[in-house]
Amino acid sequence: MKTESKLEKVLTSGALAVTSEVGPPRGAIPEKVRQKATLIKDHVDAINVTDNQTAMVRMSSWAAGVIIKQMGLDPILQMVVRDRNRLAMQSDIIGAYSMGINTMMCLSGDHVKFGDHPMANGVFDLDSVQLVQTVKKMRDEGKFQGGAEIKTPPKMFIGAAANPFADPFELRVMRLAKKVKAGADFIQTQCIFNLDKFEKYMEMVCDRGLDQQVHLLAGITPMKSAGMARYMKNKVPGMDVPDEVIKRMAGVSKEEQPEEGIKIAIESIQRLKEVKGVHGFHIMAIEWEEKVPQIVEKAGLFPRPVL
Amino acid sequence: MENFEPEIVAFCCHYCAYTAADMAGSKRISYPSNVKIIRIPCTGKVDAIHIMKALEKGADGVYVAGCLEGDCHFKNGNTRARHRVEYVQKYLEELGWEPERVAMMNMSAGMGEFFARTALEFTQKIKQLGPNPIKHMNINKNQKAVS
Amino acid sequence: MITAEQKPLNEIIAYISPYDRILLVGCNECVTVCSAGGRKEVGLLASALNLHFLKQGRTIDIKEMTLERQCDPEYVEELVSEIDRADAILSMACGCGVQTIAERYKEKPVFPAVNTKFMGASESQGVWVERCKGCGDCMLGITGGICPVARCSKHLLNGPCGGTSNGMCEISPDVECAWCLIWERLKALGMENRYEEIMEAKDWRPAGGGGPRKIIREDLSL
Amino acid sequence: MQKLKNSEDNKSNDKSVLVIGGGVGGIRSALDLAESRRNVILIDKSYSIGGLMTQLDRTFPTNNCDLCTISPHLSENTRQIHLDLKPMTQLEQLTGETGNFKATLVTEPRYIDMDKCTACGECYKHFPEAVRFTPGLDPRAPTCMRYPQATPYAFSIDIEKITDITALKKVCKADAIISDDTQKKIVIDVASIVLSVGAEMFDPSVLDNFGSGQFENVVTGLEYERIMSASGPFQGDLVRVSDKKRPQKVAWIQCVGSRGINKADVPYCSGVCCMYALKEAMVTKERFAESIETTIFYMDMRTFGKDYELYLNRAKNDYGIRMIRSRPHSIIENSKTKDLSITYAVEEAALQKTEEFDMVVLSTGFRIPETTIDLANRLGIELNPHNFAKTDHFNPVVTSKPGIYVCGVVESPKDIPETMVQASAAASMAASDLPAIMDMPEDENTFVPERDVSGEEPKIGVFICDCGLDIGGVVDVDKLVEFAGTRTDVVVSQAVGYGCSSDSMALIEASIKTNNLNRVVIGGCSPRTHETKFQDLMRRAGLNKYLVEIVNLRDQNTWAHMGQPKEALDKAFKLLGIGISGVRKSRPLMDQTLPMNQNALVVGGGVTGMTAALQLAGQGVKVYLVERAPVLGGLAKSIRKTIEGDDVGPFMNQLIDDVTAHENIQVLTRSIIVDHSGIPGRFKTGIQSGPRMNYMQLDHGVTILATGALQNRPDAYGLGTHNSIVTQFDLDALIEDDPEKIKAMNQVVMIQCVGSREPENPNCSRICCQTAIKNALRIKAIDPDIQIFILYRDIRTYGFQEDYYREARNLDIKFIKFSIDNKPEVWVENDRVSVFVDDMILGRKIQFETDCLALSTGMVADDETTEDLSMMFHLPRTLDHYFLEDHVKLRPVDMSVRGFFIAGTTHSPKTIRESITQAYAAAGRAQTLLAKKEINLGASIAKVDGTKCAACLICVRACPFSIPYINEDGYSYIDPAKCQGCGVCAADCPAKAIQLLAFEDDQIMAKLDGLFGGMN
Repeated sequence: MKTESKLEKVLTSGALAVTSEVGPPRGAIPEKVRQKATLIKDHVDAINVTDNQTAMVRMSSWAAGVIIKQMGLDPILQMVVRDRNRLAMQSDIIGAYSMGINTMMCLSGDHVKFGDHPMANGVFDLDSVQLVQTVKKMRDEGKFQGGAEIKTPPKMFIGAAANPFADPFELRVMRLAKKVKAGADFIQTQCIFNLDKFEKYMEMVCDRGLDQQVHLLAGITPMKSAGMARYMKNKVPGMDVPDEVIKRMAGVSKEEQPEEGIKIAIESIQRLKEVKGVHGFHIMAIEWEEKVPQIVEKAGLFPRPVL
Repeated sequence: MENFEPEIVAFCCHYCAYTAADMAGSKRISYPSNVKIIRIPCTGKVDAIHIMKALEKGADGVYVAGCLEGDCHFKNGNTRARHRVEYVQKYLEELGWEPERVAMMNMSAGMGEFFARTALEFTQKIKQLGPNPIKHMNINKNQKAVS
Repeated sequence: MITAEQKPLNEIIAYISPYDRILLVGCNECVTVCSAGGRKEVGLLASALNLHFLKQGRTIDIKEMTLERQCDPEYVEELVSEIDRADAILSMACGCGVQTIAERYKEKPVFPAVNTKFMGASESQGVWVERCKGCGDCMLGITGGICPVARCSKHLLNGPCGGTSNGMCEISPDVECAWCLIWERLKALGMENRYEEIMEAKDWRPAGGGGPRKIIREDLSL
Repeated sequence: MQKLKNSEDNKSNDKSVLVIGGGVGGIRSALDLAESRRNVILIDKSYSIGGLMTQLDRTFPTNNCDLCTISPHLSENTRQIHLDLKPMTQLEQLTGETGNFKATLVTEPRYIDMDKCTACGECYKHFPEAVRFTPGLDPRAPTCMRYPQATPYAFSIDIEKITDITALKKVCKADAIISDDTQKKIVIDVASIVLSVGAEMFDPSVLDNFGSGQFENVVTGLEYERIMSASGPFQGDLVRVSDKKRPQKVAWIQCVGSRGINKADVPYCSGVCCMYALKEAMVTKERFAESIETTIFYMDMRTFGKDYELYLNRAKNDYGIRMIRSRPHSIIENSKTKDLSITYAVEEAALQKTEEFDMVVLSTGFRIPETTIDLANRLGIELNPHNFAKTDHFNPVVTSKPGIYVCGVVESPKDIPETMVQASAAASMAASDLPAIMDMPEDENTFVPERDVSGEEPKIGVFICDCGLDIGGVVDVDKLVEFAGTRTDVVVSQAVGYGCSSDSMALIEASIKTNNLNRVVIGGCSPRTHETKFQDLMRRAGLNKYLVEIVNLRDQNTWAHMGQPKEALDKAFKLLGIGISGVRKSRPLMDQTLPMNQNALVVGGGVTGMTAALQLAGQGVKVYLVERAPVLGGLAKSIRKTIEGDDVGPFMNQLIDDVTAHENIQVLTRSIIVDHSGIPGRFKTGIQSGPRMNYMQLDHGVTILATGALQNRPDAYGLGTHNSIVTQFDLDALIEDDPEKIKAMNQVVMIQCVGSREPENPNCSRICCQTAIKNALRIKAIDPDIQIFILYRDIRTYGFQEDYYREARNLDIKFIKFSIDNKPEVWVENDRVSVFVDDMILGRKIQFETDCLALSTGMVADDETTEDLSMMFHLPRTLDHYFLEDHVKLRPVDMSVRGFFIAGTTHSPKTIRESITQAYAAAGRAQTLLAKKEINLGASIAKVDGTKCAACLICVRACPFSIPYINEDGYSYIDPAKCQGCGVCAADCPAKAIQLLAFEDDQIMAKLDGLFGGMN
């Protein structure tokens, strides 16, 4: 074991891990964090806490993570390279670890253009790969990125993201390999709707032996409506929603569409469980956290292992 | 304002608009005498500065008249002229001047009536807008220069 | 080339309003090439300012001059003969030119008439695009001649983020994804393996993170 | 005059060429000859030249009025020292023979002195009936000038309509009326004659079924043009004659009086009516309203010219013009509404339909009038059965009488581009009866040396015309003179009456000399018409011709503001202010000239290239004939017979022998062009030649491209899979070489438009209909019992080819129409070829088993060759890879780069006869350059100040002609020999480093100052 992370323990045990996420509130409302976490606490192994998601200012991810930690749960600290330079990020990592957070995700982050401060300067002092490297160096070598020694280094279980669907496809596995090489212990993928393409991706992942080096959690998002499906296809960069999925959603009445979306999510999990290299699932039920338990249960991922 | 007779400069290309003006004359079609034509080989020759300087020197309105789009004797001089006129219009707007004081027009050599009609319409528009706001200053300036 | 764009007229007018005699100075280098501050733009701006002030009932005296290069003191020296007749200088050069003038003529206020934009290349007539951030540590040799610092919206050094679609950047369907371009180029060059190497965290000191930069050629300096 | 080298032959340089007929064709011929420094007399029976084209509203395929493109051609006339224009003149008698004709010319009285008439229009105003004016519908509209740029720009009086000649004389302030004008007769020596009298349009009022001349809203195509024309009776507004309302539904009926067998019909096809109907329908929608319904009733849509098929597609697809394949038999008028109903048969279903229209246009074709038949008799030339000039089968501009050539519609029906080609060809042939151009002496320079005015302060003379009452009647010329006299630097200010009259010109010239003037302002009419005249005056007075400024006091002032004398006077002051202020900044400029290299390069050794080479060589021009193949001959070498029945082989062999033997022609076979540089008149082209590919560089002044086209062999209808499936080219050879094999056949099927008029090759290959009919007739001649079926989309036997089409139908050759959506199918089973096709009339599929399936595959451009050459020579191509000429209508063999000409099938598909015509035309056009020792390129060119140039490339990119480049010194260079003078670069230059000479910024500013600073 590299860390104290519960997620690491689950994954090492060989069980399929389940994670989900909580988006911190846009205000000093700690109850909101607790509420959301409570909805999913029994059905997941760890909870991602997003970092100024979609470039909108929110409660800082480490603070929200501490709230979750205080509930006795296991937060995953998301950290984007967009908002902080390497000094700020490293100090936040030490801070979070000091408050008991031991798992984190290293991300690029959406461009500021999309958020509520488009006039802000994106920092991007490091990129996500370099952040993975930095966290690993802090943990394994006990050194800051600049080379100085850390007194009691933070031991983070390191995650990174992968989008199997963004362009160019052929680069996607190579980019994953790069993140693994940089030191990623686990990967959460972008939402998967095009299962065929994802399976092809996983084949390539396995061909390179990456499944032996990293735990890959497949991203699952239940869709509420055909409109959402269309929106994701057309408006969200790097998203691949096949027309059949939209057709299937649109094929049922408006009232039945949420149920259909959940059904699709469950079927996807069931199919992907069998795919070599998939070590778990990351369920992103955006503003729909209450459905996570149902999905986890129906997909046969419940109860969660107790370690 | 009733007695206001604007001074209007029309940069006309040799091949079409200037010929159209001659046509209007040969057909004895009347148009406001306010319009004074300066002949150029192609409207593509008209620089934004020429238009600005005409206003600066006291023109109440300036227009550039070339061949019909697609018919330019020099391929695309008239489309370039249109872009420049639009540029000057934006500039004037920034200055708080009426962009309508400058315009681009297109006509073929045979369109004498059209020349006269556009000259009339443009003159009427300038009459509505009133005199070039710096005209009085220019007269002062000229007098100063003389004295 | 350094690119620039004329400032809004209102801003320029606000700067020079207090003065009666303006020396309007263009530059025959970059800003001429990008049609922001050459002889022609100097003429246009002078004309526009005249229109404005005359309308206000004011006559101001604008002297137009265009120097070969405003960022060289010797050329800036050419203003000497005119400087006494001016209350203020309005420069249409890039920031370098404005500062060279300010340094030489300390007693006269200098105002910029253009916004200096970026180091760019011309894509087609009238279109200029950013190509270099002047980061001081050129990595084009390993990125197939396409700069991720200048052309990736997130200056990512290790490949495209997840927002790429159809070769375009997430910020706009009109902006090409630098990493897609790099990858295509590397493939074409048979250098795919370049991509696999992790590019270490960039040292931003040469990019200006280490304070104002300077180049000294010992052999040339007097 | 230089002593002639060959005094024994009849070629004499003081002889002229007589061009009869001043339509566009005659003008082109005359101008080509005059530009080649040949003396020409152009006669026309009308009082102004221009012919039919000047009556048209717009012309296809550009759909522009193009009067501004033709008007320089017309006014060029008056400038040519070699050209004598005689309007209202006819040939009465011709004697002698080629080289030594004596022509008797009779000029009718005009009753107006052309030198004095200023076209003020006073005579027309007071005696509208007395002024001659002919164009259609309403002959009184609107200025009584046939067109705005009429040449000569003078009126003409119909004396019979005048009762009080003194009153008429009184209104003419120019004193131009010659009341006792009489017919004049002269006899002149001419070496050769070009006949270009055109034809008349058929008058359909003799037909009883269409109501022409009876129903007001039935008009002919030409009348419709007049209605739409800006200089027509309704000032360019499309309205019905009956109620002056805009029609909402217009129909065209094609082939009215053509392609028929009834009493008033002619059998031939007029070739232009399909295109003009499409044009009129498109212009109707374009100019008046999208919503106007346009319908064309046609028999075959004959859009066979270059890119005309695209024009047809545009008409159908983009404009939504309705096409009905039917020949209506009658029109009935509703006597109340004057609406018209057309009854016609529907092809697909055997039924009749009746439909109402607001207006019906009868597309009538060309007819040779009796006067032309008389003229032909006087000339002694033979006519063909249709009364058109009979011409040589391999040279359509050569008549039955040596020394007499024809061009345009009098030879056969044709459109403007083809007329222009023939006109240049006829000029070229006519010139070959004169001494070779290389032997001609140089024209004398009649001007005194120019005085150097640099360093002088401006000394301006202002001369103001009163133009009779045209200027003087509206504004007080004395006040203008007084005003001008007060302006800075004006030393002379004076009224000159009619400034353009010879006595006034002499007065101005004298004033320049005595007062030592160095700038001149003329206050008069438009510089468009009179600038050259006053520029010549300047040169006579020893001043640079760019030091004169013409102030347009008449056309743009007193004419337009004649009702407001006060305003006109004020404007005249200001216009003079502009002119005087401007002329102070004008500079002496040099016209750009270049010495000509008088060699020619002809690329392509087929029938076209060889013909052009021989023609030029005959004029003493050294010709390099470059051919890629090891032997001369090209595509024509593989053709056996023409539709007229002539053997191509012997003709070609003779041509090859003549070319090979000619001392002025250097034949370079197995040669390819590898590089090219230089400027028009001084080209350098590198070739690699012979089996070793040796490099050599050729110096030449002009280039003729005659690289031909390729036989099309598309992968269609089983071509190449069975030896009974052949192309028409193959069949042509088979008929000649193996008639026995033909005899053994029972049934032959031909399919038209194979690989043409298809999406991948959208144009019509033009030659295939006549080729198919040619081959079918030859098969019938071998064995009349062989059944022949021709499957077609439209039969396009234009002109007299229609005779062969009719003959084919009479011989029971079956023509079956198919549509592009339902093409025939070909099956090969048990070595037998079968063709299936839907018969539209029978409404069912029919099957033929055939012994020979001949595919009319036509031609495709030689993409590879034209691409290479277009890159090397910087020449444009069409979308289907033929070369694209400079102006599809008016300059059909000139390329956009001066000094380049095209001819033959590299221009577009055409027959051997047509290729030969174009070859002569290209040779003729080339001579207009080669005849000059130098080329004048004008003075208004862009000039770069290198010290200001920032090498930004903006001019390089902005120039519409790609002339500027950054030179070795690092600044922009604009080649004065190539600059076209538009000034786009000068306006765009961000460093203000470019000035357009004659229109410099300081001059434009000075003009503005003259207008605004001027009144203090």
